[in-house]
Order: sequence, then structure tokens, then C-alpha cells
Amino acid sequence: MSPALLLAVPVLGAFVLPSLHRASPFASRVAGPLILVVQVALVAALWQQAVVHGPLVIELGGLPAPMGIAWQADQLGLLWCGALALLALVLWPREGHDPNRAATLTLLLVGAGSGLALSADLFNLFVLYELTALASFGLVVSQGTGAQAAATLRFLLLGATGSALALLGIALIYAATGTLNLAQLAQVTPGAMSDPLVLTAFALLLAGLGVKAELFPLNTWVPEVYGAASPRVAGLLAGAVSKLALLVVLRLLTTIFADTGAAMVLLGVAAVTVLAGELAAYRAQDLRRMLAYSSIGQLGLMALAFSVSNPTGIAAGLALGLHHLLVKPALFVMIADWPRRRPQTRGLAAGAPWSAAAFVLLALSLVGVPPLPGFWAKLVLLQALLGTGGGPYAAAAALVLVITVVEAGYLIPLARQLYSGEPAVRVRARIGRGVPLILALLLAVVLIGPVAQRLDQVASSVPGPATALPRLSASEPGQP
Amino acid sequence: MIWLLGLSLVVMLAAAFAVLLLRDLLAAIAAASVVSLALSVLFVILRAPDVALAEAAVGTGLSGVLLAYTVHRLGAAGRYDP
Amino acid sequence: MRGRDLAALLFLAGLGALLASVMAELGFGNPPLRAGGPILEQSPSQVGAANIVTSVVLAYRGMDTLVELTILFTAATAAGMVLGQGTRAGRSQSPAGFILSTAADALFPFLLVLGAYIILHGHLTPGGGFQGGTILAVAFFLPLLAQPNAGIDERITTWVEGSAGAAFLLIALAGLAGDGFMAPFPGGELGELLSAGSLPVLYLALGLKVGAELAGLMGRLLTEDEA
Amino acid sequence: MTSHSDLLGIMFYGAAVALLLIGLYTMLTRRHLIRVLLGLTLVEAGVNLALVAAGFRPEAAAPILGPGAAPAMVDPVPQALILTAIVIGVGILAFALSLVVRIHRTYGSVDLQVIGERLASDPDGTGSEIRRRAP
Repeated sequence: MSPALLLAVPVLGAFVLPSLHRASPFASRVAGPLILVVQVALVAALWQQAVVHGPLVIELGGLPAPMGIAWQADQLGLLWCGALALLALVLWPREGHDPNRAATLTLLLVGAGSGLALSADLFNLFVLYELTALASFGLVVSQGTGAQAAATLRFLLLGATGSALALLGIALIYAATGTLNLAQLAQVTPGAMSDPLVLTAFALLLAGLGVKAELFPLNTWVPEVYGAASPRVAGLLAGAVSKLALLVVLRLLTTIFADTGAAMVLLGVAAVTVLAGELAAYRAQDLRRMLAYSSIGQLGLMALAFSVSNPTGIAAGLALGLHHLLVKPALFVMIADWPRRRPQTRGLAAGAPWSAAAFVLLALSLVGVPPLPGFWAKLVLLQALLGTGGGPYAAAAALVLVITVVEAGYLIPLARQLYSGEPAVRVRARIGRGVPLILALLLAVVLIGPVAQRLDQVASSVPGPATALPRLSASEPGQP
Repeated sequence: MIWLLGLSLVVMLAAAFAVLLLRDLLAAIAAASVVSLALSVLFVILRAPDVALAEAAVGTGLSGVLLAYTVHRLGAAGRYDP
Repeated sequence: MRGRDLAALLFLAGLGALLASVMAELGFGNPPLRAGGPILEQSPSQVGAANIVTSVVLAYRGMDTLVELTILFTAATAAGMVLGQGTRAGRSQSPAGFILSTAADALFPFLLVLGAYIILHGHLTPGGGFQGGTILAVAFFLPLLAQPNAGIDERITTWVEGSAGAAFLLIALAGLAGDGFMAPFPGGELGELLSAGSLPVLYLALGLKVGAELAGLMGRLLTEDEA
Repeated sequence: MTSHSDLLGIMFYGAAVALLLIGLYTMLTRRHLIRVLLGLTLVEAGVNLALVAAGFRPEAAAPILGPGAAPAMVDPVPQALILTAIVIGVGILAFALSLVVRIHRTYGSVDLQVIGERLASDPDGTGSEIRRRAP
């Protein structure tokens, strides 16, 4: 069963949905979630295969790798395909302005995201990244308000410029090596590309991928877009889609730019991102912008973890990413009914006890208070950073502790404020779609042991430069 | 052959500066179409006929039409750039 | 020269110097051809299209073209979401002048033939689905310029878009029975009109979809009135 | 011979970098939305030229198989990549223009700075006619 189905099934669904909607609106409302269930089943089947046989390398169209496009279905990629499909199922656009088009765009986003997680070809990753970007633009404007259009256009300008620079990076790599396959590039680049050329190509690629990965200075769009978009869409983008861009950066770091200075560049950019994000969140008065800046900080932490390109670093990045995938969408969806300004949330617990209690739980997990998974994720990150010796990594570990204090500085007072005094106006708020996410978080608290062990196993199965995809000459024949 | 290359390079870069400097946006859009046209000539010189045809059909034709029509829709505000 | 312009100029001067120094190191005129070389040798036997770029676009890098097709579909859907609000009444734009109307009517058949030719000969001569589809879109857009109130029938473009896209994808999925997803089916003798197996059919589906999509996009942009 | 192809290289790569820089300068300093989008098309044109130039071989033919024996040919892969990149560019441009029309209708302005300030002041876009329904 070919991993390419993970892209083909949602895209075919998206092509057919508009016509199906004209035929029978009911069928089109059921078709979307059904396709996502099939997607999750496909991921589970491939996951089983990957655990038993190791990464499944396929050459699309049966045409051998350097000529055709190669995909690699390893456990890391499949984990993210499953997480994206499940989060899209939880945040499915049931009602709202134009549910059918929103459903089509969500299917396209899941298909493109799955491709991003599995592809092992440089230009194929670029094209899938463009499709992911365009699908998320469409979702942001799903209510057609003027503010959403303005936020999306500013996001589009930044994203398209970044993508053009990333394509220039690909042009440099292709001009020097003549191939686009990540495995062959991992073998060829040390000889074919000098250090300045490699670092320039990495900087250009990071410029393109950094826009969606919310890296500094390319994340000016984050507060605007997450402020204007509907909370459901903001949760989907912040929860899963931004992390796929970081996953692509990790793919590049573990193959083409394995032992170059690229990891240091990412470390520097990530440190600045974390600092800028959390300080801005500390000052933010608008709740949604505070969550947007906090997601910049969390993405920066994940990039910090990925810059430690050994299995413990990857495991730390996975832990942070999956934890943030549960917490942030739940927060976004939950505060949708809350008053927008921070001072207005005084005494909100009186009107919405459950919602306030859930906020406190999620805030504590974000800060990293023990038994909650957030603590464990940050612990693994600190182990990864301190594990690899060297000044910069120790400085980064110190930075993580500093920003934990900053996070506590703006989340704890807000949590306390919910329970103090009489609310100016009694707000009826419900947790709504956040319930499954919070249940998953509580489940993670109980099953920390096996989850941690499984993540370490996934991280160690990611092929390093030496084993990046089986050697081309020895790669087994492409399976259908 | 070398003079054609030189000519189209000069025309392309001049038109690129025109896109930056012209105040009237419809003229700037025309300049962008000239850049696209000169680029498709360069692609022919680079032995890339498919890309030249695509650049001509999409870059000169379609983008020009879309941009010009949007400027027309924006009315006076869209036409002149301070 | 305001401060911001100066800052931008300095940043770009630095970027330009970096790129110039790095690109000077890249050789020009002798590409390593690690991927291109084998394709040039084996594509006549493996894919059988005279236009090797088409065999790369549809066979060797077929997934890129499938994703490309989806990008256009997403752009059209998202634009529909943004512009869907305007009432379709459409202000009574005065029909265009005499010259444009007659020119539009005169050009329409030629553009159709040219677009169809470029799509159908994509595997033999330069051109293909994208270029031919764009010309078809312009062919359907010209009469719209002449009579703005006519508008493009949304149902037709959506139906053509959906079915052409589904056809392209089903051929790709059919490849699963063969060598794998997007595997090219052999057939016909190199250089003939009916050659390169499934490639011409793929390009036909692609051309119709691109044409319908772009025509729909332009039509929506045109008839979207100032609500 | 190499001096000739080096000269060609400087001309093509130089023109590509020049287009890129002019486009970026237009995007960074101008504020009119349409002008910024024109800058974007210049940037994409420059990058496309650089990638096609990467596959060029002097004295080589276009990658179309003629009746006779196949002569030495240029690299076909960059051309396929650029075909995709050009069509992505027009897809994004068409979507961006629909956004420009929508923004003009809401804010009545096409100035990037003004729109940025208005967005910061009322993130909900209360200026919009569509009442925001429940998410």
C-alpha cells in the first residue's frame, strides 16, 4: 500500500466535494470526516509496516530515485500525518460561513501536510509547502471579513517572498549537485558544495521555511493572522501546520546539512525567536495575540530542540510539538467566547467554571508544572541541550529556564485573575471542541512512561546523514 | 545571437527599473509585461522553449490582464502611487 | 531617500554581494546532470515522449504536477471564498466598445484552436497542459470583457474543474496497479500523435482543468461588484 | 572557450540577481499593494531565470527529440521545475488580487501601512459588513 495514498485520497476528496455538494449537501457534509477517518486508518496501517520493516522508501511511478521523486514513510513522518489528520477531525468546520469550501480546504491541508511529512525530494517539498501555505490562506479567510483578507495578504506577501528565496536556495543546490533527492544530496553535498555556498543555501531555505515555522524575523504575520482568523482555524494552523515546516527543516538538517554549521544557525535563530515571542506574549493585552506570541515561543523551543540533531534532540522536539498540538488548539477554541481584552476576564470563573478550570490546567502545562506533560517535554529539552556539550547549547538551556519564568509571569496572574472578584458581565463559555484535546492531555499524564519510550524509539529511527534513505545503489526496488 | 541576448537583457533590466519608478500603475504593469516578454526571449536563448511559451502565455498574458483589471476595479485610488 | 529606503538599499547591497560571491563559484555551462543525464538517456524507452520536458513534468516528476494542479484548485476555491460575498447582480457595466466586441468575437475561434493544439501536442512539441490551458482561459475571458454582464456560468467551470481533476488523479491512481503511483503507461511509437501512452490524456485533463480554473477565477474577479 | 561560457554565466546569473534585488527593493520600500505584487513577480522572475540558467549547456540543443540521432541536450529537469514555479506564481497572484479587491472594499485603501495600522487597532475588522458568526 503506497504512502502516496496519504496525499491522493484527501486531494481526490477535495476535487469531488464541490460537485458532490451541488448534488446532495448532506453527502458532502458526511464525506469530509469520513475521508479523514480513512486517512487515519491508512496512517495506522503504514505505521505498523514502518515499525516492523523500518522506513518504507518508494520511488513514485516506479522510476528510480535520482530521476524520479522518492518518498520515505518513516515513523517520524507518519506520526505527524496521523496527528494532523486527527487534529483536523477534531477541528472539522461543521458550521460557519461557507462550510463546504472550508471542508475542501481542510482536506487539501491534510493531504499537503501528509506529503510534507513524507516526501524525500527537495523540490517536491517546496511544491507541497506552497500548497500547504495556500490552503491555510484559504482557511484564514473562511469567514470573508475584511480583517481576515488584510491579515492574509500581509501573510501571503511574506510567505511568497520567503518561498521565492527558498527556490533560489534550491537553485544553488541544484546548480552545484545536479540532483534533488535528499539521500543522494546527503552523499554528494560535502564534496560538491563549499562551506559558504552550503550556508547561503541553508539560510535561503530557512528564509522560506521560517515564515511558516514562525521563526524570527519572519513571524510578524502571526499575531495578525491568529487574531483575525476564526479560533478553530488558528488552532489548526498553530497546532499542526507550523510544525510541519519545522519538520522539513529537520529533514534538511539530518540529510543535506548534516555536519555543517547549519545547526548553529538554527540554534541562533531559534533562541531569538523564543525570546522575542515570549516577551511579546508577556506584554500582550489581547488574549488571542497573547496565545499567538506564545505559539511563537513554543515553536522556537521546538526549533531549539531540532538544532540538537541527535536522537535525544529529535525526541525533545517531538515531545514539545505534540504537547503544544494538544494545548494550543484547546486554548484557542476555548477563549473564543471569552471577552477579548485581558483586563475584562476578571472573575470569569463565576460564569464559566469549567472553561476557567480548563484554562488553568492548560496554562500550568504550558509553563511546565510537574505531573503535567509540559514539564516532561521541557525536561527532555533540557536533557538534550545539556547532553551535547559546548557553550551555545548551555546558554540555550539557560534561556529555556529564563523564558519558563517569563511564561509563568503572564499565564499564572491571568489564571489567578479568573477567580478573583466579580465579573463585569457574566459570560457563558463552554469548552466545546477542546474536550477531546484536554482528555488526550490527561491521558498523557497517566501514560507518560510508554509515551516517552515510544517517542525515543521514533526519534532513533530517523535516518542520519550516513543512513539517510538506503544508499541509492542498494535501495530496494520501489514497491507499488 | 549575442546581440539578441544583450538587447533582451538591457530591455529586461530597464523595464524592471520602470516597474519600480513609474508613478502610473497601469504603465508599471505594462513594464512588468515587458520584463516577462524579455524573459521569455532569454528562455528561448537558454534552449528552454516550453518555459518560454509558459512565461509568455502566463507572465505577459494572464498576469498582465489580471493586474490591469484589478487596477481598473480599484478606481482612481488604485491608479496613482504617491 | 527616506531612512527606510536607505536601510533596504544597504540590506539588498549586502545580499547582492553575498549572492554574487557565492554564484561566482558555481560553474556555468557544465551542469552535473546527476538527475538530468539518466533522464535524457532513458526517457525515450521508459516514457516514450518526444518532448523530454513533458516526460519529466508528467512521469518522472509527476507528483509535482499533481500538487501543482491542486495549488491552482486551492487558489480558485480560496478566491471564491473571499469574493463569494458580493451579490451576483453585477452593476450594469456598459458593454465594451465596438472594436473590443468584434475583436473578441473574431479571436475566439482562433484562440480555441491554438489552445487545443498546444495541449494535444504537448508530448511532441514545446507546450502542454499549462500553456494551452492558459490560452483556453483567455479565449473564454475575452467575450467576457466585451459583455461584462454575461458572466461565466459557475456550474460549468466547477463541473469541468472537478471532473478533469478527478480524471487526472484516477489515471495517477491507476498507476498503482502498474509500477506505482503516477506510473506512466507505455503506448504508441515515439514521435507519432498517439504516442507516449497516458501522457497526452494526462495533459488533456490538465489543460481542461487549468483552463476552467483560470477562466472561473477571472470571471469571478470580473463580475464581483462593489457590494 | 571557457571564457565565453563564463561571460554568458555572468550575464545570466547577474541578470537573475539584478531582477531579484530590484523586486525585493520594490517590495520593501513601496506601499501600494499592486506595486508590491509587481515586485513579487520580479523576484519570482529572477529566481526562475537563475534556475533555468543552472541547467544550460553551450552548444547543446533543446530537450526535444527530433527524427535523427539525439544531439547533446540541455538539462530538462530545471525546465520542468520552472514550469511548475511559474504556474504557482500566477495562482498566488490571482488569489492575492482577489484579496486586494476585498481589502479595498472594506478599508477603502490600498496602502500596506494604513491597512497594517487599521488591523492592529481593531483585530476583529469591525469595519467589515459581515457580522462574525459563531466560529
